[in-house]
Amino acid sequence: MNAIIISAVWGVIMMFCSFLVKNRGSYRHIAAFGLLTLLVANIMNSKGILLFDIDDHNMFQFNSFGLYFNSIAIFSTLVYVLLTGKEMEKYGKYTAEYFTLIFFVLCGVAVLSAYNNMLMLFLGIEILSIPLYILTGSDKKNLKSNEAALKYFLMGAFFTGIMLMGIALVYGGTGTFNLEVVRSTAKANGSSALSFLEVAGLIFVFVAMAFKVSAAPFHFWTPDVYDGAPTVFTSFMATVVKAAGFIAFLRLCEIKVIETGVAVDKVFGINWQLLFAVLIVATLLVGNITAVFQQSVKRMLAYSSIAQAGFMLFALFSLNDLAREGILIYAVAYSLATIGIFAILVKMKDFTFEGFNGLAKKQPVLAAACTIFLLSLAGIPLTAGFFAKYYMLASVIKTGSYLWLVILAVLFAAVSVYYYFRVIQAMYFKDGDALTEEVTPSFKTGLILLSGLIILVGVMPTLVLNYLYF
Amino acid sequence: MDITQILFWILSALALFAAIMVLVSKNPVHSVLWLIVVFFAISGHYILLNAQFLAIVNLIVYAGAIMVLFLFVIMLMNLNAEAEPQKNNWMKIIGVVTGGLLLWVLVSAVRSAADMSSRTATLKTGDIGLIQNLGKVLFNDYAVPFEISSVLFLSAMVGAVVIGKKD
Amino acid sequence: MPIQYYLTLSAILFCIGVAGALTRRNAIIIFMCIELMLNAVNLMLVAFSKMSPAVEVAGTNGGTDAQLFVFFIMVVAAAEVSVGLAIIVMMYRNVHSIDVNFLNRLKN
Amino acid sequence: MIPILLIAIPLVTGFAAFFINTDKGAKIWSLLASIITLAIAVAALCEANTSSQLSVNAEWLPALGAKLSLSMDGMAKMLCLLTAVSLPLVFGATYKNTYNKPGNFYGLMLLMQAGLLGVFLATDALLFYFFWELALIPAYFLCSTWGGEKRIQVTFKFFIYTFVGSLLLLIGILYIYFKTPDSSFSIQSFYNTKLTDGQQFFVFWLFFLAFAIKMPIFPFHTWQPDTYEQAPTAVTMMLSGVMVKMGIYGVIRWILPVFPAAVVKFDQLIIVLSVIGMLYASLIAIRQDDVKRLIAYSSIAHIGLMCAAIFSSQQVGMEGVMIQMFNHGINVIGLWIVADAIEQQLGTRKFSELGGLAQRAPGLAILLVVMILANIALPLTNAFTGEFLMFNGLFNYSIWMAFIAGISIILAAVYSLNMVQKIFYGRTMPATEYANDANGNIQFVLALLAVAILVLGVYPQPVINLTHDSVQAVLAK
Amino acid sequence: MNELVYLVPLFPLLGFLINGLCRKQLSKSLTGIIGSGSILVSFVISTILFWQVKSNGALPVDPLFTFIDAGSFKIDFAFQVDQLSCLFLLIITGVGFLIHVYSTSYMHDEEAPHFARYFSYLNLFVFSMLLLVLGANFVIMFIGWEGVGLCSYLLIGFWFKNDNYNYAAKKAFVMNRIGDLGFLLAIFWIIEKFHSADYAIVFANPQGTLSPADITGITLLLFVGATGKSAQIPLYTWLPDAMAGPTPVSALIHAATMVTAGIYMIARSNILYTLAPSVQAVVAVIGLATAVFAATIALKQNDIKKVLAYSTVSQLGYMFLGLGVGAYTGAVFHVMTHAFFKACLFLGAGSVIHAMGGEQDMRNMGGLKKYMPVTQITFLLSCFAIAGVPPFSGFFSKDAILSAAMQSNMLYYVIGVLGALLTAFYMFRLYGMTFLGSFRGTHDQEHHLHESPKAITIPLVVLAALATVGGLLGIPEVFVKDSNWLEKFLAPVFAGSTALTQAKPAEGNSSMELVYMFVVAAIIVAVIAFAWSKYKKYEKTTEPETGLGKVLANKWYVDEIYDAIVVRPLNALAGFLKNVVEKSGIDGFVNGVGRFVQYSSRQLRLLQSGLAGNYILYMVLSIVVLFVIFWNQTQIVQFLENIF
Repeated sequence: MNAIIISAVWGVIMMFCSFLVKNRGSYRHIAAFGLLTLLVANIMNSKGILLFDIDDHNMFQFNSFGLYFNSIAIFSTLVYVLLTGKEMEKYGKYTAEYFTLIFFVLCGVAVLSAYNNMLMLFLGIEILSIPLYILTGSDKKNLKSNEAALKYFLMGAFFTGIMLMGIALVYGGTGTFNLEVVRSTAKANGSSALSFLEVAGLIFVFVAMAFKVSAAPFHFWTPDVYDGAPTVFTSFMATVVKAAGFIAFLRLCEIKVIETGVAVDKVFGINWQLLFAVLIVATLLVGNITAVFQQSVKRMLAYSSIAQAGFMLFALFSLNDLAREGILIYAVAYSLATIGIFAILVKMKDFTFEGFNGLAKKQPVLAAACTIFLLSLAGIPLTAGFFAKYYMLASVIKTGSYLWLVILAVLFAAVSVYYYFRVIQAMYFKDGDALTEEVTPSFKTGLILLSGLIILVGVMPTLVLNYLYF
Repeated sequence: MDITQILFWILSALALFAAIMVLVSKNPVHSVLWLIVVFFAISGHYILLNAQFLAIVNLIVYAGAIMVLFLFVIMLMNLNAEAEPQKNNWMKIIGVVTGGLLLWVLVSAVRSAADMSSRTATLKTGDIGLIQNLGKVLFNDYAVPFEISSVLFLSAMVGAVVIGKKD
Repeated sequence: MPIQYYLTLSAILFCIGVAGALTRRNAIIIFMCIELMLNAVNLMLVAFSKMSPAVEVAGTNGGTDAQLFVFFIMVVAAAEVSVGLAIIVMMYRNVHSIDVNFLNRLKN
Repeated sequence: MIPILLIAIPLVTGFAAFFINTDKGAKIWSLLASIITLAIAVAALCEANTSSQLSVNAEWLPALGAKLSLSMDGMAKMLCLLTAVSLPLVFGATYKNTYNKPGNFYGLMLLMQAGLLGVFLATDALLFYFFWELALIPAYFLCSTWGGEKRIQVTFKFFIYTFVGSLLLLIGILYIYFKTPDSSFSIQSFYNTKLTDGQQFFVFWLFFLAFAIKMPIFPFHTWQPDTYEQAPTAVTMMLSGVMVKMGIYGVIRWILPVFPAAVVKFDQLIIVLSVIGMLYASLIAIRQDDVKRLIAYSSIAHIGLMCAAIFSSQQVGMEGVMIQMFNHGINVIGLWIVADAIEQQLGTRKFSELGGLAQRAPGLAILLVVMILANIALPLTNAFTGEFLMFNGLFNYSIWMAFIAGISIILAAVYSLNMVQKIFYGRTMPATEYANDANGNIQFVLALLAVAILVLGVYPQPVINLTHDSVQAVLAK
Repeated sequence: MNELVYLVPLFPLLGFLINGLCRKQLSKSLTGIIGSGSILVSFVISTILFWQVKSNGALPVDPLFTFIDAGSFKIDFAFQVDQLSCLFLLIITGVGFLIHVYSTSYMHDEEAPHFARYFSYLNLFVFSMLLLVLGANFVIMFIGWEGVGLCSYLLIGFWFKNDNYNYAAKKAFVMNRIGDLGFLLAIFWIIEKFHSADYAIVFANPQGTLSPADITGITLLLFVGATGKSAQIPLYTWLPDAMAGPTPVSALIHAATMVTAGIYMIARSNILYTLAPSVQAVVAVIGLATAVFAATIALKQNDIKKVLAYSTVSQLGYMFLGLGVGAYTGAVFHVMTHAFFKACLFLGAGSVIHAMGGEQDMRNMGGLKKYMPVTQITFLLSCFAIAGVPPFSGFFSKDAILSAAMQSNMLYYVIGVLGALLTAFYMFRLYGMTFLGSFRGTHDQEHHLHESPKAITIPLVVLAALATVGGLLGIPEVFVKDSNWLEKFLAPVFAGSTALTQAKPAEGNSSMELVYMFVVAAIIVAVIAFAWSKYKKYEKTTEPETGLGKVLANKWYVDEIYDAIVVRPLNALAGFLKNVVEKSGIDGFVNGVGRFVQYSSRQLRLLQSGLAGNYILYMVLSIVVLFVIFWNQTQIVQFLENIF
């Protein structure tokens, strides 16, 4: 609860800053400070110290997992703000408002990491999405930004409708919006255990969630929106928001899939795994294959984020302890690496692969850091990305079935190496003068620290995970 | 076949007809008007179902506020039948067919839900739709979501300003 | 009145909305169709709220929460509309068109 | 303790080397580092296999059941020695070559050595996988930064090819990991895991593909000639001298004991593949016009023999493989040194542009002849013992396989002598008209190698004894 | 006293090392002294050993060190000196020494480093040859076996500037390798059965361990090895080309010693062959065929060394015939005598070539009798020896073989005799064309025709003497009772075989044998007379050979045939693999995967049309599809399980 309230409040504070504080440069410091407090508050929450005594009437179900993810999300946002917060000042004069919206998004993230009721899921998703529509369109004079915002908004609204239809059907089937359905008479006498309405509804809800985490075939908005949105906001969308979507999705599945599966697999023989297998295959295919041919690094990263989503879906597929841990590691590894890459990308004058030619000569630090981030995304050992993928594969192999899925995933991972390494080749082995904006030493230090963190997690993933069990 | 059933059929027919008209009418303004008709029909259903509060809110918020907002925008852009962009017929047919497929999916889902066949929606009776009941629940159990939705509104407000404001 | 009538009705309305979103290019009309979908959902929820015999589950307040959910849906819809129309207007300012296919720079 | 040092020293010195800018400094630094590593590897030889100095067992990821466990048995000692020996030789022989960004070059070389040593030392599957990749990454950067003109595509193909293999390996490791009774990655629990035949047949291939690509076994070999041709020769020496041993080592250490049933089931197939590969590579080598490609293909042929010998799973053959891993390492490094000397001096590797070099560079000629004789496994050169034992094992497995594989001995003579003749004999060509003998370093290193070749050829027993225990251990399973 | 054994090969090795490493520093004379001296020393030691053996039988074997101990078997680096090996020791070191001496003069025109290189190679050869004959097990023999192959390669290609020489050298090495493969497989087979390769163990009681099939296989494979090394059909073609090397090399390696390694090997493993009569028959037939075949070719060669080369092949054929019919002593005997007279012939030819300034074509010679008498005399004696004129050595050795052949199969005998006649003819054709008649060369050639220096003539004289009297070591039983010293001397080596073949009466109808012997001798003399008279007045003719002559002059086109059926197809195959299978096939597939990915990427991205309407359409459709999948999931899962 701490995080939800404080993020909302701090959002309001930022709002007031927009006319109380004249110096636009200081906004991001205030925001950073706010994020720190948020982080502290959230950690206090996970240690059981509640700042606010509120009876949420079982709307929320705070557990260490959700709270821990929340801290991760806040931390990533902090890193994000510190590395690229400055860039926001490029887009109009509404810097403070942007921070406001980011805080609201974090509020949505906090909701999604703890919701226990379809209504909260719905609200959380909306609180997550609406600010993003705006951030996407924040570069108002830029037609690409407009287009992205429009597409994002229309499709987002459409899938809000789909999700609501799903929720309605689930309600029809269960008579409640709570996630845990206390099936009083249900479990006893088989078939009445759950109505097919609930199953159908769940499919709709899953589809809507799949849309939010940009899993194929509901990914179509992703490349265009990520490409059109101002790069600095793309970075945020692609990392924190997407991870939050996965946490919400995972929470939904852990409760719904498991109980419905258990309740009725004799009755309908429900096999949610098949559904997710389809999503995974489609996502990996689209993400990896399409990324191969991209000419713009930014768009390539958009597709790569789809591909990564394909890997994260494994957690929903296998739904075991490894999956839970894995999605956390994945959130850390993927978010940090992507934030880092985008931080470098916004410094580039030219977003095409050629734009990176010879970066290693002009900006060795940037190139080295970028390489580490890319290696992490590609899942090379000694980087966090390896353990992210490791956990995902392990969770599936542990279930013992669908090994072909793992092999397929691995082959696609090899494909992903193709497009990640194109950047490395451009930076190191091709000649050219990569044009960058001026790079401050502090920025470089930030990058170095970030890459150090990634390698540390890559060697000692347990450092991240152990907190989960405090 | 008592009056409520007749009303049900009439309202349903109206709602469907109006909804279809929303699609087919060339002029955006007409679409808006037809949509309002749909909302009225649905509000009628609410009343049939004895959900007066929602019926009123539906009229005030949707028909009253939202649709008017739509009208403003359309007027402001003075869109009309001529300016209306048209998809080629193939796309239209495909769109309709796809909608039909989704309908098929939904209906078959509904029909395969065996436990629904025996159930009915009670009309005219029941007081859960009354404002005091709703209010009680809203401000006890649903206080938190209610507050949180304020965040939603704030962000929407900020957004509207950021996006809409000329600079 | 059998509940399935209501379900079917709202399903049809929902799909009309979907079909509208698919067949029109005018952003505002598409948006309106989405509103139509939401209303279909509302109708379904209200119908469920009055369903008898209700699906008996512990710890809920009969049909009330369904109707409150409808209320929240309307709230959110209102918020979305404000943002959505703002975006559409912004786009109209830039390109003097609200054809969703007019802007097509982002592809492949 | 020793294993830690073996890995740590190249690792640390390697990273340090990145910050050295002067050519000379980097060379001296890395040469010293590699010599220290060599000293430690030699020290390891003196330790008894049971010595506690030779094994390290520390916690790493308790949650995953992965330990930081390294240990050296005979085979590991031998391969570590090879790895440690080869780097000083390479540095010495290419001492005169200059690279831009020397610090990075030598740093990456040392890192690669660290990875290779790790692979040979790790007795924890996850750790093994880590080093497996760690050895690959520096190789990638080395090849595509300092390689020939087609370096980027070629190296990239090499990288992706091997990467696919290693990912499959990862799946296999995980699969067994979940089958292990104590869900741990330690090699012992891998050995103790009882897999059903069905599981073995499936996972076996996941492992074998990874190793087969690395070795490489026909038909997964096509990355190799291109890579060897394009890579800077110093790197090629490490690749063909040491890195291919990773695959063989993997098969011996990780496949034979873990999948006995699968080995029995598939040995026929794999031996046939290897033998085909031998003849295929030898035939292609006959028609090569490029020194480097010729050596590459001849190396493929030799590796094929080793793989066949392994899967004939005869003690004799296994002994042969052990000794041959070492011998092939130093022989092929010698060949590459000669190739490099020629290319550095004359700027061409084409036979059609070479000839008559024996008159201009008699020293190089004689040393090359020694290398070539080792390459065709002439008695009293080191390779003879290995190939003799391997063929013997193959013969015990099947006389016909031995016969067909034996044809490659003849072909080997053909292409090896072709090489000598086209480079050194006959009349001088424009390219070789004013050539002079190879510089001192090269001749010195080659002389060292030649001595080693002859000594090991006359008295191979020490190496056999060194690896005897490993062979017993493997065959016991 | 046994350490002497190790000294025998040690000295040539030292000579090799010294000459090889200090080739830049040493002066020619010093090199020559070191080279020949080392051989001389080991010759002396060999004689000592010989007397030891002669007095008190074979010396005991004690290993120097363990060469390979692969657990399942153990191979020692051990030497064995018995009657057979010490006989070979004498031949190798003795003839070797003479040829070294000869070389010091013959190779004198080379500049110092190459001169030293030559001698180091030569010493290395002697070293390997000694290993071959001294080895106490097959592996050591194989080491020497390959070693001599290497040296012959190096020496044939000694003048490496000339590419044809290099090709000849390569051809020799590769063809030897083909044989070596057989030898190697035989060794594996033996090791598999005996878990050892020691003669002592293998020959102790082979029939106990080996099945008849094993014996047949092993002996056949060994024989394949022999055909390679000893230039028998089908692997003989390298030997004539090997004449590219310096003439002393041809004398030492390609006449006296190396090529007889095959005979040594089979004689060494005689017991196995005696146990495999079928293989013996093969050996005999091949040997006989080679003898006659090569002889026919020799009839029409004009290159003096080529003639000698083919005669060598043919004589080796006789030796194999001997082995084939079980006359092991005869074969070894012929090896010895052949070493004498063939070495002498080659050296004589060398001296002629030396005098003619490198000219090797006999058509440009003639009448050299008066210019170089010593050479001529020694040459003539050797010719008589090789032709088998009594009482020259060749007569006895060849007779030993032929009489054994007669006892085993009359047909062998007849054909063998025919070969002998051919031998007599072409040898005296050679002699006549070279030394008789009038000189047919150019004037300046004639101008500096001269007798060769002492270093060349002395070895000639010595060898000629040996060739003349050498036969007395093995006078057949039919003349004088137990006069055959060699037979008795070698008896222990072949004891096993003789024990097995007691059935045959040692001397059948000796009177018949005598008659045959002298009839043949008479015919041979007649042939010699004919050839003499025919080629005394030989005139250079320009019209090309025709009919059979042409075929013979072209060596029955064997090289061409091999080229057509082996070499070219192999090259074509290699080219096909390199350019088609490798490039387009395997690598093509690998790259094809990559290209396929890029292609599908190019196609797949078209889905991203940029039109929001289409996006929504796709997504709604996929919702429907998901539902359909969901409803039919049971079937689908079934299907998947069937696939994977």
